Amino acid sequence: MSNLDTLKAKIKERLPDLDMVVGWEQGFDPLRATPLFMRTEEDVDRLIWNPLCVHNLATYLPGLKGRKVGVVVKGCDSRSIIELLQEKLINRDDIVVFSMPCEGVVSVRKIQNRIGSLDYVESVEADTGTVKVTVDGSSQSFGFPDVAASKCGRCQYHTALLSDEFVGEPNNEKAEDDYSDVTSFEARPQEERLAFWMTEMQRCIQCYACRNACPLCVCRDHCVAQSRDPHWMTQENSTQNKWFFQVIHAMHLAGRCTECGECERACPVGIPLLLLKRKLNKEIEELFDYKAGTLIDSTPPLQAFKVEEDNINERGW
Amino acid sequence: MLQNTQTAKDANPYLPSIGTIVEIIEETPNIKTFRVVLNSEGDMKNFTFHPGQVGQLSVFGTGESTFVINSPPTRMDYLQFSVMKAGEVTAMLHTLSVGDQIGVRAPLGNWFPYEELKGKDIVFIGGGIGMAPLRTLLLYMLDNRADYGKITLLYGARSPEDMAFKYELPDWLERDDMETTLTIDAEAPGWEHSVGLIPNVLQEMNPSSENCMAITCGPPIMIKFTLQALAKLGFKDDQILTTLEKRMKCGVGICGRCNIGTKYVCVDGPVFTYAQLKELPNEL
Amino acid sequence: MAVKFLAKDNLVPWLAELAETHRTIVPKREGEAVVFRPFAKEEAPELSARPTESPKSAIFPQCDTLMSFRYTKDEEDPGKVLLDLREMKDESPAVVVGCRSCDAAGFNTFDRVYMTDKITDQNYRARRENTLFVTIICEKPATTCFCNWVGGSPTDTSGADVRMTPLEDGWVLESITEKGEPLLSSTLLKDGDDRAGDAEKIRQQAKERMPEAPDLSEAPGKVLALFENNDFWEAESAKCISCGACTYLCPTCYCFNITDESSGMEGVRLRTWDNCMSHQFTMEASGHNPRPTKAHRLKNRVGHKFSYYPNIHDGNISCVGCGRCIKSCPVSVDIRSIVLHAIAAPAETEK
Amino acid sequence: MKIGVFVCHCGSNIAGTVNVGSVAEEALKLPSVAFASDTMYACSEPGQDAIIEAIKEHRLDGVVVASCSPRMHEPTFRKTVERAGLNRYMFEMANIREHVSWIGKDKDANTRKAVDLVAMAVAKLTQDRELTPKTFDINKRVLVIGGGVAGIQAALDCADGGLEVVLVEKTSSIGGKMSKLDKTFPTVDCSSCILGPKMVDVAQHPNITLYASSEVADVKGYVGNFNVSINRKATYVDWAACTGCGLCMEKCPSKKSRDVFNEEIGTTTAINIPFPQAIPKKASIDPEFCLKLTKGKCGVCEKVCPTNAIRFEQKQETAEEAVGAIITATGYDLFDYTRYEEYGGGRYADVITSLQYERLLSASGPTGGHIKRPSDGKEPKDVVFIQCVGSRDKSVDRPYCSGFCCMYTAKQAILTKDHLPESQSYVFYMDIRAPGKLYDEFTRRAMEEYGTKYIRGRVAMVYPKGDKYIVRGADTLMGAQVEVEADLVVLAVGAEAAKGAPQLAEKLRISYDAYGFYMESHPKLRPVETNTAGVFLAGSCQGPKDIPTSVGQGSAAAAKVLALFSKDQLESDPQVSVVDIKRCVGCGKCIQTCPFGAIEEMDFRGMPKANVIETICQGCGICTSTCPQGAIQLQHFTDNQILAEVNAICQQTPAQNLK
Amino acid sequence: MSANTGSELKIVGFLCNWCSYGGADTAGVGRFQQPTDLRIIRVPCSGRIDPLFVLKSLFNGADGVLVSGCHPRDCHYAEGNFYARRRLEVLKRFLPILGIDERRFEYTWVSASEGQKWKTVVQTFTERIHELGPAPKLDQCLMERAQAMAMAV
Repeated sequence: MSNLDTLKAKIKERLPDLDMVVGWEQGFDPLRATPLFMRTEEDVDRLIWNPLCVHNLATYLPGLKGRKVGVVVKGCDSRSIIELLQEKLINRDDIVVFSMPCEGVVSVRKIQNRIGSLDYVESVEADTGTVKVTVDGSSQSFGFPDVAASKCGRCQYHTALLSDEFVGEPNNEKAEDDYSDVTSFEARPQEERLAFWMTEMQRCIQCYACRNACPLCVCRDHCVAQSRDPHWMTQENSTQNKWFFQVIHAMHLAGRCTECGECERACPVGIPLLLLKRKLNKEIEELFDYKAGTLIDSTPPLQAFKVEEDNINERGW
Repeated sequence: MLQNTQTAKDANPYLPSIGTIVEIIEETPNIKTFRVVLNSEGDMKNFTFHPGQVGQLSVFGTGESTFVINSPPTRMDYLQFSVMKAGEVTAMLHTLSVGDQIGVRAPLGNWFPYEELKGKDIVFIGGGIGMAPLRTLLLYMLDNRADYGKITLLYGARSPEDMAFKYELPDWLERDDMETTLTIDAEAPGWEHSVGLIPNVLQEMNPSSENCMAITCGPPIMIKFTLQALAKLGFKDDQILTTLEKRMKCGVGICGRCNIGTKYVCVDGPVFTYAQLKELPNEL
Repeated sequence: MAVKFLAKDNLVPWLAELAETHRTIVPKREGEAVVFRPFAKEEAPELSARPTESPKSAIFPQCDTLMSFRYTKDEEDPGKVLLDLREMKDESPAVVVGCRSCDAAGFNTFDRVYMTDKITDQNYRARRENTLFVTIICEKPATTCFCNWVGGSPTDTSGADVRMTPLEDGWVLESITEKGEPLLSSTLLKDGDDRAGDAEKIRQQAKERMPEAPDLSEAPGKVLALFENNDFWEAESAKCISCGACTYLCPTCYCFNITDESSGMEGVRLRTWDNCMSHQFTMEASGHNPRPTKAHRLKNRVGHKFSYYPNIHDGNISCVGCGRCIKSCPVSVDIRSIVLHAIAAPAETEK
Repeated sequence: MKIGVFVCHCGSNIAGTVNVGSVAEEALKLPSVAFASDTMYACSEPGQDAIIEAIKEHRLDGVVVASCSPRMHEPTFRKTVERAGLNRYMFEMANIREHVSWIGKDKDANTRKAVDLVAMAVAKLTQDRELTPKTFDINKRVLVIGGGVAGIQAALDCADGGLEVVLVEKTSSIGGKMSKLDKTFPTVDCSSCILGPKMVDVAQHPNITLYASSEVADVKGYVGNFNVSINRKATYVDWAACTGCGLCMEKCPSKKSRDVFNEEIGTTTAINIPFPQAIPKKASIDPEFCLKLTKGKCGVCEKVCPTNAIRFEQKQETAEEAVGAIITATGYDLFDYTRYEEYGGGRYADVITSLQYERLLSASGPTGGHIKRPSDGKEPKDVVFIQCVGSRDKSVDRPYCSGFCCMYTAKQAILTKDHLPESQSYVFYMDIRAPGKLYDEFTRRAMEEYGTKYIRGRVAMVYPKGDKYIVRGADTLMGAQVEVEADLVVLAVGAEAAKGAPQLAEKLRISYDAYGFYMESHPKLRPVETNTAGVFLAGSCQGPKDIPTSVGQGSAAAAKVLALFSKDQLESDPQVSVVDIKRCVGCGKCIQTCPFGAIEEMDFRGMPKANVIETICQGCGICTSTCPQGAIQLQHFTDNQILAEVNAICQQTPAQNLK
Repeated sequence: MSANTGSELKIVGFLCNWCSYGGADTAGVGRFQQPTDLRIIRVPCSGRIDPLFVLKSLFNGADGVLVSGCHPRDCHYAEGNFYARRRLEVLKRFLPILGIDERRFEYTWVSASEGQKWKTVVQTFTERIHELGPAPKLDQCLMERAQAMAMAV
């Protein structure tokens, strides 16, 4: 029995006690997976687990608070669950976490950059060695690392940090994360950095997919982006206004973001939003030696303090 | 039926007329009534509307909100709107004073079928701020008294101080061409009228449904039980009229907010019979 | 009807000519997206990939100033404040070059609502009447395309003033409307009659490539019949994350919000795109929300496109089948399958 | 909304460097401003009347006064607008004096800045909402921290006023510094004769609960309802049983114990009652010197104690007291006299502090009131007093004047002559500070009647020569160097903040200055209040003070408490956080960060929501900046109110964004 | 709306009521002369200062933003400045990635008694901002420049 079959069996076993289990199934084309809400055994049969299962399904949990929900997670997704539990946004008793070791997922956008258009995908064979995509009758193969999501290259959590049903051998490899994406961007001249955001953000259509895909944007329905009290933002589509939202989003996630990258993946116009959050995570780690979503019993560092901070100079002038 | 300039084909449907507040009445701790005159004499003179139609009031810099025109078309010295403090626009309206300028986009929506009601007995049942839309029709009928049968008014509020239109109540109580009952939820010192929830008082009043139309407006919970009471009294669904309150923006059936299925409250409503409401999908 | 041929190399010069007299809007690659932007000589338009966004903003900008206002104080009595309103309309001539047939057809959905015999949205009308569309046909349907389900086709001309058909070495341009003809008067365009046949062949091929469309004639009734079936909508909307990617990329979604912004004594009244998938869309000041869950909201979106709108507007579905809502949805919600599920759903007993 | 703006000249304080008229003119152009004028003194009666009149005449809904700091006159003007029928929160101040006119001379720049500040205040006011205070019950008990003369006076006045008083004293007896003094200036009356009866009153007053050998460990709550934890240190004696007979002291074999009361000029026993008049007159054991506690042997006191009061196993205990107000009277400590190495304090036995000298003069002191040199017990002939040891000296970070040293030095010179008529006193001084009633006359008596030689100048060094000391210094009046041979050198050490004062301040949430002295609310108008409601100051904890001033402050603080408690209920500040129940998602981040435990989780139709307990909320607004969706807003400092101020200074107008 | 027409730059100050606002008052009472660029917004506590106020000011065209509160451990509300310290430090480190010069933002602790120190803070910060010059304004103009730049890169 393959791992996936074992997982399906486990889910079927637990399903009677649960309102639903969230996993993935094949979407509208061979490249696209889509979230699957399993309520019956037949639904479970549609479950897939492969490098196309890009979505962080923890995003659905706060919205399902109060119901008994099972969720299938990758290692990185489990951090979001931990963060949600830590912030008491979901109840541990109400969720059952299913997981298998993850060897990485693809970046659909990287594949698109390689093959131009994703309009005509006919078939996809993806494993952790190569990804073969057939488009319009012709096939192209890519080394998995070349089309894997960037987060997978620096993955430290192939194995879920929290799971109730784990199928397969845990993989405890840890890649280094040197934040080189952040440092190399910061090495660019200041005007260039500003110009970068101004041009990227101009493209923003204010759909707030970044926010709604984020497992930790729990204000969602009450977000300040659409409120007039407080009136942080206007409804104008000026670049300034749109960029300010991203800054709000990043600040609200400071010390809470688990870097699942859903904001960036969800963005229909491909704005590299994770960079802002990575920067904050880098600083948070340096200042407070803290990584969000790794410990249930801790407090996000900006909701806490130490009387004597280890790494903040008291700013005497 | 859409005959005024606001909705004519080449007019800008979003462009309000500018009006001046000529009088403010503090009705209750959270309701103020504004009497507004349009700045353009011509606009004011040509302004026509039907009882039950609404208008959008603008406080520029804050926004627009919808209110029923609660003065009757028979008294055109000013247009009257009663505003209960709830959101940003209503809060801002409450800070205005006499002489301040506001935007008026009116009339919008449909109206009470006052022509069809001729010759019938009428029972008005209003709760709280829900008295406002009834007032316009009531005054219209009083101004055309001969056209209508027996007029009965039941007006209820939580407490005496929550009663709006206090200055008119004595007149309504005294008139012998209408019957007025006032009620509050619980006993209060100095209160000489009925005490009890509107549906209960209505049951006690026991109006005849024969050739009668019930017109009701008020908070959702009151409406729910009033409809039940009316049914018990023998009122059929098409003998009951009500007017809906819904979040509106454009007021002209475009912006997509106030529709219940295929019906847009801002153009197909706000006045519906209970029979019509029952036909609509359940999304109130 | 004029038929012209535009050689590949002449595309940019031709657009430059158009730009002298029109706001010329073309699809452009920006980062990983293809978006509609004013034409600039330095950048070639992106005509082969399907644009990420629809050209909706050419006529219906994401943020439009309906009017500006200014308060002035009475010199004698500064407590007395006068109000001055100014309408804002943009009537400058514009042309959108390189959008797809379905994109241009999307404005027909708008027209039925924004320019009726009763009211006219003046801001919309000003741009609509002054904007021309040069559409480009789709040679091959994407996996998300379904224009032929909703009365369109890859070569449809219902929203076009000029139609472009790509050939190896250029494009065949045909004027569809009278207003489109002047666009073809440029000397950069050669007579295209000799290439018309090639173009027609390609168009024929394009149509043939469309998979067979299901019959949606039952959709309006079926979707409405499911109104009270909350389980259906909850299941269909389970994976929806209530963002606005679908509505903001959609060529036919026309809902909006109106808000005021001011600074000091002056300000503007803005009309901005709004999104029926958002909780705040129908939220009332009292806190009551008639569409409190995403199931209610998705029902409204699908219902509006495939039922309410066609019920009011002679059966016209307010969807052009461009597939953007499927392709760009972060969780791949597929409106096609929702509609098909609705049609297939067992009839409800009377409510 | 109609706003009135009043721009104050403050005489020439503002008008001197700000064009007040044009500020008012510009203000009139601002949105919602219906009236603007300049006024000579906005806070004066005619100034306030003019504001009231304008509110009525122009039907103003809110008022901005551009004048001094709101920390000065906000309460004044709030009352003014209230008298005119407005809500007191429909008022804003623009600080154009402390923040503008006093800190810049460029009139144009100042005027521009003043205009901006007014614009900000107006913008905020347009967002202001009427707020109404709620009332809550208060606990009419008062805690007095420190049993020196200021604390004693405060405790007695409160107790006489009918309040229950909890008096906490760190040492084993109340009395403080004054109890160590022999005589007091300028009357030269016996210190213990005037203080003693007051101490006895404390002991006997039915309304006073005294905790000696105790310290405040923690303070929770807010004005009207503080909860105080008090650490009761182990004294190893059951004070309920101890009668203060002193038998244990007689028998205790450890006779070389540290005598703190006598400033270590002598020694005492390990079990001791610090001085005969001590209140409470109870023995306590110094565990550092007790043989039983250090070595496990002895226990003599246990055997001799007639009431079996000795408890070697005693541990520190904690007591809890609920009070409604707190008076802090923690006094001062002395500057460390060894820091001036050139004077030899600590190295030379006969270089002593003024307080040690005070103990030598005292009849109850270790020498029985005979002046004897510590080194050899001889009577000194030449006594040199050096003033300003640890006062008015930046080099030791004590730039302030301790205030009372000039006077006690004069007193000690007089007493020296009284005790030893043959002696000669010399005083090295910088300036003589004698501004009190009969003070200057007193120093003159020291010079003129008692022949004390005053030498104006700093002492450079003190060094021994034989059994004498050479005091070398400058006589700046003579312009010469002088050397004086002395038998005894007395250093007039200055006052510094009591040890542990900053730690206590943190518990009380009051502020203190760079030297550890507590900050009063206003240096002139609110000298015994702090910025924390319900916490008052008395005596030297606020800054060095002499006895009459300390006593005066003790009474003043008591009067403040009595006034506070004259009502049965207090009004809570309505500037508290309010939860928008519709927007709260119940994540509890506000609950987590609130320093006061003022937010609780509540159930709202099955959903968890935050709920603010108004009387506990102190209005810091940490919750507001923590809540990501802005669902909890600190009233009067809401996001929109602060944003309005930001936008008033910098905002891109919507028109700028029009394409 | 600012009537700022001199050589001043726009500097926004957020000061806690109890310490730093008092310190600024003390500086005034002491007549310690200071540059005139700063506009102070009074808040109850540095813990009330959402870093977004700082960002909003910078986005809105402030050339510099100065935040000041009670010294750590001296907060009138016991803990406000501890939270502020963390949030403001994170904010300061966040600015570079946005392309905003982090020197345009500073936070400091000044007590009510430190009038002289307040003067020094204002002077130092104002001088720094003048050295940096006016901040780039996030308007249409900048957008066009940014696009030209992005194309060149």
